[in-house]
Amino acid sequence: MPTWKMSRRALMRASAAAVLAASAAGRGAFAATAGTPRRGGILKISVNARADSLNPMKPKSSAGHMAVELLYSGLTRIGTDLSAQPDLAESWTANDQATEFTFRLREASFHDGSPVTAADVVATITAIRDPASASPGRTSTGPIAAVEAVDDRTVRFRLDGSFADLPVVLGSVYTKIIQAAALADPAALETRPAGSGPFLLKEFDPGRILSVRRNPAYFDPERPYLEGIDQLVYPDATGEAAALINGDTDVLLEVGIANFDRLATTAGIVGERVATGNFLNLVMRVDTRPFDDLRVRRALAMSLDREALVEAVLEGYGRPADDSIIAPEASLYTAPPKAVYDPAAARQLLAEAGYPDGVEATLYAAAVPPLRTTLAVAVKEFASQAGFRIEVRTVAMDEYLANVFRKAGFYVGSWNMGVTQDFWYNTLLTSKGALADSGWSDPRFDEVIAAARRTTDAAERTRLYAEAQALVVSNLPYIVPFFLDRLAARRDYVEGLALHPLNQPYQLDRVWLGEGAPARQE
Amino acid sequence: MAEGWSRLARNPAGLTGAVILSFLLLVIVAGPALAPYDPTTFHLTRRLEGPSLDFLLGTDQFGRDLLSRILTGARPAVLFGVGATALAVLGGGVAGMASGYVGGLIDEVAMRALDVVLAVPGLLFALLIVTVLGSGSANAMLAVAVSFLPGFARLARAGTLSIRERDFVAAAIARGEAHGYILRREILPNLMPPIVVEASVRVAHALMIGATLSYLGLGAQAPDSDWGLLVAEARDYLFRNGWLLACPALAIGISALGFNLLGDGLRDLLNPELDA
Amino acid sequence: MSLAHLLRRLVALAVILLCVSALVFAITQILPGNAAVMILVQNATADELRALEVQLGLDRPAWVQYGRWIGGVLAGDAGISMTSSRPVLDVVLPALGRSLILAGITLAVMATGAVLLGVAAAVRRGRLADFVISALVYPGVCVPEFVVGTLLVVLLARPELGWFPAGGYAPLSQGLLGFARSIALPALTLTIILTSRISRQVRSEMIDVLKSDYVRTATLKGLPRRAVLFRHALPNAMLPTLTILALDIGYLIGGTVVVEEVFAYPGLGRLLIFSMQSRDLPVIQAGVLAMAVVYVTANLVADLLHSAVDPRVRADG
Amino acid sequence: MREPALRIDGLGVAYRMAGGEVPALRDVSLTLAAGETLGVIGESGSGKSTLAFAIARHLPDNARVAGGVIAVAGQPVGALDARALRALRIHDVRLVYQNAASTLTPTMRVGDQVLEALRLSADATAGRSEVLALFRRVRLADPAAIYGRFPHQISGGERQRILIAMAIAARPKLLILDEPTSALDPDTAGAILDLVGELTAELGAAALVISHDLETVAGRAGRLLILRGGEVVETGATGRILERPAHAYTRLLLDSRPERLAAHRPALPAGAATLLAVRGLTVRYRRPGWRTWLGLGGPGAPVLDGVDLDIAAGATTAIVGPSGSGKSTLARALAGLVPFAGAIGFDGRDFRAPRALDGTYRRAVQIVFQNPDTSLNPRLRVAEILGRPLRLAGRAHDAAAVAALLEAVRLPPDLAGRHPHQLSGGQRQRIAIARALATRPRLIICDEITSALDVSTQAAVMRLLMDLQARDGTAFLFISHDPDLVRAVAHRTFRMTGGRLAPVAP
Repeated sequence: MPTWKMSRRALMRASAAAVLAASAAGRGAFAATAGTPRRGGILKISVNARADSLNPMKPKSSAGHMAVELLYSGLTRIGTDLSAQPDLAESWTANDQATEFTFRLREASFHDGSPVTAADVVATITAIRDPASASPGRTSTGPIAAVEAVDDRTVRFRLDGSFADLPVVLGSVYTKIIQAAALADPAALETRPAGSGPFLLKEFDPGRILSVRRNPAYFDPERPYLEGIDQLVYPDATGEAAALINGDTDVLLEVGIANFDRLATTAGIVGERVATGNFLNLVMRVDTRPFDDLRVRRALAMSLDREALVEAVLEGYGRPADDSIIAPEASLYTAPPKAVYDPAAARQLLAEAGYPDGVEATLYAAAVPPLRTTLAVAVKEFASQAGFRIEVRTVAMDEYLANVFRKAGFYVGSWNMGVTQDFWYNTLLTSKGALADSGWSDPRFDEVIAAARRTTDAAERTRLYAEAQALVVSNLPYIVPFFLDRLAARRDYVEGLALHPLNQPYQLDRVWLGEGAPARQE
Repeated sequence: MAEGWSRLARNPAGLTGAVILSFLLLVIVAGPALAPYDPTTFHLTRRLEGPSLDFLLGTDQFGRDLLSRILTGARPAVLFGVGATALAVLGGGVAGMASGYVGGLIDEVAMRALDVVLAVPGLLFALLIVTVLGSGSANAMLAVAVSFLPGFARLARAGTLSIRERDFVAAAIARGEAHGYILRREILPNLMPPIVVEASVRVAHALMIGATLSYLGLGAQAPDSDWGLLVAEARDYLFRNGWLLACPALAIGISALGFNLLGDGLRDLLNPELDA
Repeated sequence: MSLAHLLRRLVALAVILLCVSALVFAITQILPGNAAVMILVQNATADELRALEVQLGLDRPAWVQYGRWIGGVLAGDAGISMTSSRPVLDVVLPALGRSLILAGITLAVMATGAVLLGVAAAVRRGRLADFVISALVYPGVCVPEFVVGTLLVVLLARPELGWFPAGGYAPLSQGLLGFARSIALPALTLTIILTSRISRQVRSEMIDVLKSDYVRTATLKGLPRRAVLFRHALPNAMLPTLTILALDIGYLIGGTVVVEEVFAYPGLGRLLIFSMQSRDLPVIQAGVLAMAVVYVTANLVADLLHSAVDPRVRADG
Repeated sequence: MREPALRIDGLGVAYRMAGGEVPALRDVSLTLAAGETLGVIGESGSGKSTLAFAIARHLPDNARVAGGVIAVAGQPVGALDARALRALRIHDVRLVYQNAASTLTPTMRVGDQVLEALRLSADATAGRSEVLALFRRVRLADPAAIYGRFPHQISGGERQRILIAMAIAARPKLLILDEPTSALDPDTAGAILDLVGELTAELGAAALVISHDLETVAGRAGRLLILRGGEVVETGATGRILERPAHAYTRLLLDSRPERLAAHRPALPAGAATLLAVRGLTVRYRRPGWRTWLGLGGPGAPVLDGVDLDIAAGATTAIVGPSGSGKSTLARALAGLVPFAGAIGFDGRDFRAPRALDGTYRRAVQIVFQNPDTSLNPRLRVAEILGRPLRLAGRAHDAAAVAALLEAVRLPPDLAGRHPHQLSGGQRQRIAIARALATRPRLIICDEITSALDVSTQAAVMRLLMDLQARDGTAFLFISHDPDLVRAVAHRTFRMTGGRLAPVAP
């Protein structure tokens, strides 16, 4: 009964789109769910990777990120509109060149009752910036030159260069503020949190459960609404889905595309969907044949039916990306021109580039996430219409990192949405980008990105980023076929859950249990 | 030969196995030609359908024809099983026979080395090797061959040791035959039956391990039509199109059954005393 | 089996395990991705890599690394897991424990079931019951674990049914029911596969034994059929089966790896696959070694058991 | 009128085989009165064991009783239901059969196994002491110790006594002994048979003693029944049959007795030269294991301890001795199959290691083994088995040459195309002899070559050998455990004990 299936699918898409609209409307505030927050109750949330470490400087899995977010506070938080919002810092100011920032701390205390002071912030940031920490935060916090405590409640950051995005970046999960005294023993931080977050640690059994309870001394008297959260490890998606259906858990934060329809149509379960800037990209090294010829890159881009790819690879749960790595959710966004789908013209372009009989290429894809392989297989099939004979080669992650990433001529990349436009441009595409992997470089592009860092004027920055985007799209170091949606599911009594376009913020302190929630005893 | 066939005909297990394998052979030779569609072609409007007249076994998540994928997957699957076993028989057989025949310190050392390898369960060893060599059918085949090798070496060695003690070998030594002749004509023909029987059962086993490795993402890789990979991919669509899982699983099962039954049949068939 | 013999076996076992550890260590040394790469994932710079390599001792010669590692293992410290930054043994041992629970339950259920089926088939050899049992049991030999497991999920773990979870593990400490439900399907999968193997074995052993002179003696004594079967035939049919059972523990361990993966059962097998995918060398090394220890020990135990049951071995050993 | 203990009328049994039914017994009739002992003589394939199991109604699944009646104490066995059959087995018919070392359950203590039988038949409350009494009756030394042993811990003779104890526990009306002594040495065998005689007399039971060997049974059975190919050839009083056999087959059996072979023995050639001079031959087997290879385990005890032996050309030199005495090791050392110390003198040359034994020696000295099943490669056809040594000896090895060899051992030439498993035991042994003859040897070492053969086949093979000796002047080193046979065929005899050799006075 294919027609029925199609119509049901269309229906699903429509309802998910409604959710999308709702979350878009609710940007900047909590999601616009009905009802007033209620106090109490234990939320059971499933994850499919263990939180192996509670150390904010090196959480590895999404479960770890969630744990850190529950147990720690940062200077700022990142709102669903990707702006910086107050957390431990109640306010901040910057100089005109965006080279000096001053943060004013609110009155808050660590879980052991001692106050959060500027010294703790300085100690934390210093520790993160120590190369020995191997913290991802070290590279993502921008050009910090020095941090100093002006007084007990004031911290000043001096930067090496301009970096307008500092308050946003400091909202990341890697820059949560750790009690200065606890930094002396990083190993203890793996299992013993020293933070000031909305929840206190109750139990941590890696691979099984992370259990937290409401922090009565949290600086916000309202939140968290929940009495506690149990994060249960279900080591794979199937088990997670079953647990949600059975009512063993309340929230499933990462639903696979293949499972979403089934879950969302189950009674008592609500599917959640949010558009993100997470993307897969086809990396075509511009210094390696055959992709050293822009015409070949454009031919490949034109051979791909983006809508069909979204349908085939993502089952519709995503949006075409038109080859820019910046999603509409990013601040200071300008839309790029629509990507053209024209296989005949693509074939023509290939012929012009000297490949009248088509061209062969090996497309590498790492085995995880599996979407990479799926995309590769689909690209192989679509591109064949334009004369590309692509051999897909799936490789293990370590081989990918050792031999493919930044080395091979043609492969599938996979990245999460950046907090700022600056982040991925600077990392992937500028000449000195730490992970520049396409071989493409353009002095004008570098200049534009640097200029955008220097200015705090939003309109100017938007214009600069638009120019940068135009350079990228016209030179095509990447084909970015689509942005992914994040799919989640919750029991219908779970309220206040606002999916974030970024991967990390979960904002579970804003969730509450509404009518019909099961009463659970400790 | 004719005698062999008539004996096979009287052996229901062997006969069933032979029939299954003949059919499998047909699929291997003619499979791609029999396939109604190109196994990689997408039919994006017909995704995840059940069996229909257009698609006899239904379609997968890209709307690829499942029947065509299974038919083209037969050759690599069986070649995998046969190839891995053949390598193991060759390597293990030669090593075991040599070790058993030469005896002494060399044999002792070789057997202790095998003990060490055998202390790691076979599948785990194969996993370890694939991890080192990298995923892919060829590497997986090599890994399975290596993990089978000690078994065949032991079998060949044990056989050689016991045959070497038999009086017909003693007679050959006593009349001054060269080692080559003794190995080739006196020992090898007697060693072959148990090895052939074991090998045919092992092919089934290798086929299954191959599928398992593909399932674990360590063997064949997309967009291959490997049966194990088909099952692995079908897992995501378990509740949406069960055919995707059932059909390749059945293909694996039936092929393995064929080789197993053949092994059982051969066990009886190659026993010369049976109908004496 | 005498004490001296037991000691000799233990020493041999230790030597073998030492060789296994060297083998595993050597194999993991050949891995293409270096451990440091995997830890820092894709965002690493060359300096960071080098620093971590030095920290992990990866710049030292392989034999020095091996020496440090095996010394640590013997002292109860198998290093630090690269993916979780926790002591390897803290990661490996609980997982091993859960695998052993799964394997143990399987073994217990399977051994009883397989013996009964095998005896039944042997006694009714050539008749309908034999045929039916063989037909039921044969597929288990031909279908890989992951297929059986997945089919069981489809049939018995449909979330709509709510009978069994499709995966995961609930420890016994959280209630017997949850534990039983979480372990039922993985154990059933392994049981199906192993029962086919073992019951066929029991059947053929039993058929041989039933043909033996001593069973004839017992029958001609006028003993009732049941006494002949269970007092005279079965114990003797069990002896070779015991050896096979020990060998099948290797198979069971391998099967556990796959089944754990299928059912997302947090045992050592799944941990190992995860570690292999993420190249967590210390965990791979310790995990494989742990499995080898289990396997070799199981074989030793089977031998001891065998000699306890079989008077012939007992006296000669 | 009192019923006989056993009456069989026109019994026919057939086995269903792949190629159709094969008759095992045809129209067998006999009666056996209480207290009487009947000896059933038959070679392999005569159906004698089928007869034994038919009486206890314990035939294999593929057997079919084609006709006839078996009645034990007047009770037709065929008509019994399961319960009555058990009662018959418990109380009336007891079987003691060939001691194949596996007639007792390996995992149970022997005393318990006897107790089991005792409780079933005589006294449900019987205990250890009754079993011990029974053990004393079958003259087991140290019954108390034996009680707790497992079958593998006792000797063959003891095992057989246990089986007898189990059989007589029920005071059965009929005792069937199927080859009860064929695996025992002659002394033990005699003692066992004497014991059976005593016990049957005491119990007043009838006994059916089945054997392939006329000799063992003749002295103890009042009547004999000769079975061949499933049919009764002849039956009658023992004395009459021994003196005036009516049937040719019976005569053949009688003629096959070793003492009848002596007449066939060629005369010792006068002044026979010494063919092989063995001096100080010593063989030690190394202990297996890594210690030996590292040189840690000292040499094992000698199996052959400084053997000196002269083998005369054209004569038969025999070596007798108990099993394990080193007879076979000597044979294998002379054939160059085991490492040895000392010297083998041949043709004026001394060989001091198997490696040194050259082609000339190896062609001149051939060996034939005990078991023709294992001495012929089952995967080769007779043509290659015989052709290969011919070729190695540099002789013609075509079909004609093979046929000639076959003829020399009195086998039809069409056997060349067969595999060993398609031949009978006797034929196989002849092939093995033919293989030895292929190199025109001057000495053939015969290592127990007839012990696996039927009596009549043994006689035929021995006659063949002696004919060959007469024709070619081949010397034989004849190794055997059968003193009667050796006495009949050997010119000189030595006795081997503990690896040492001593001449036996003729």
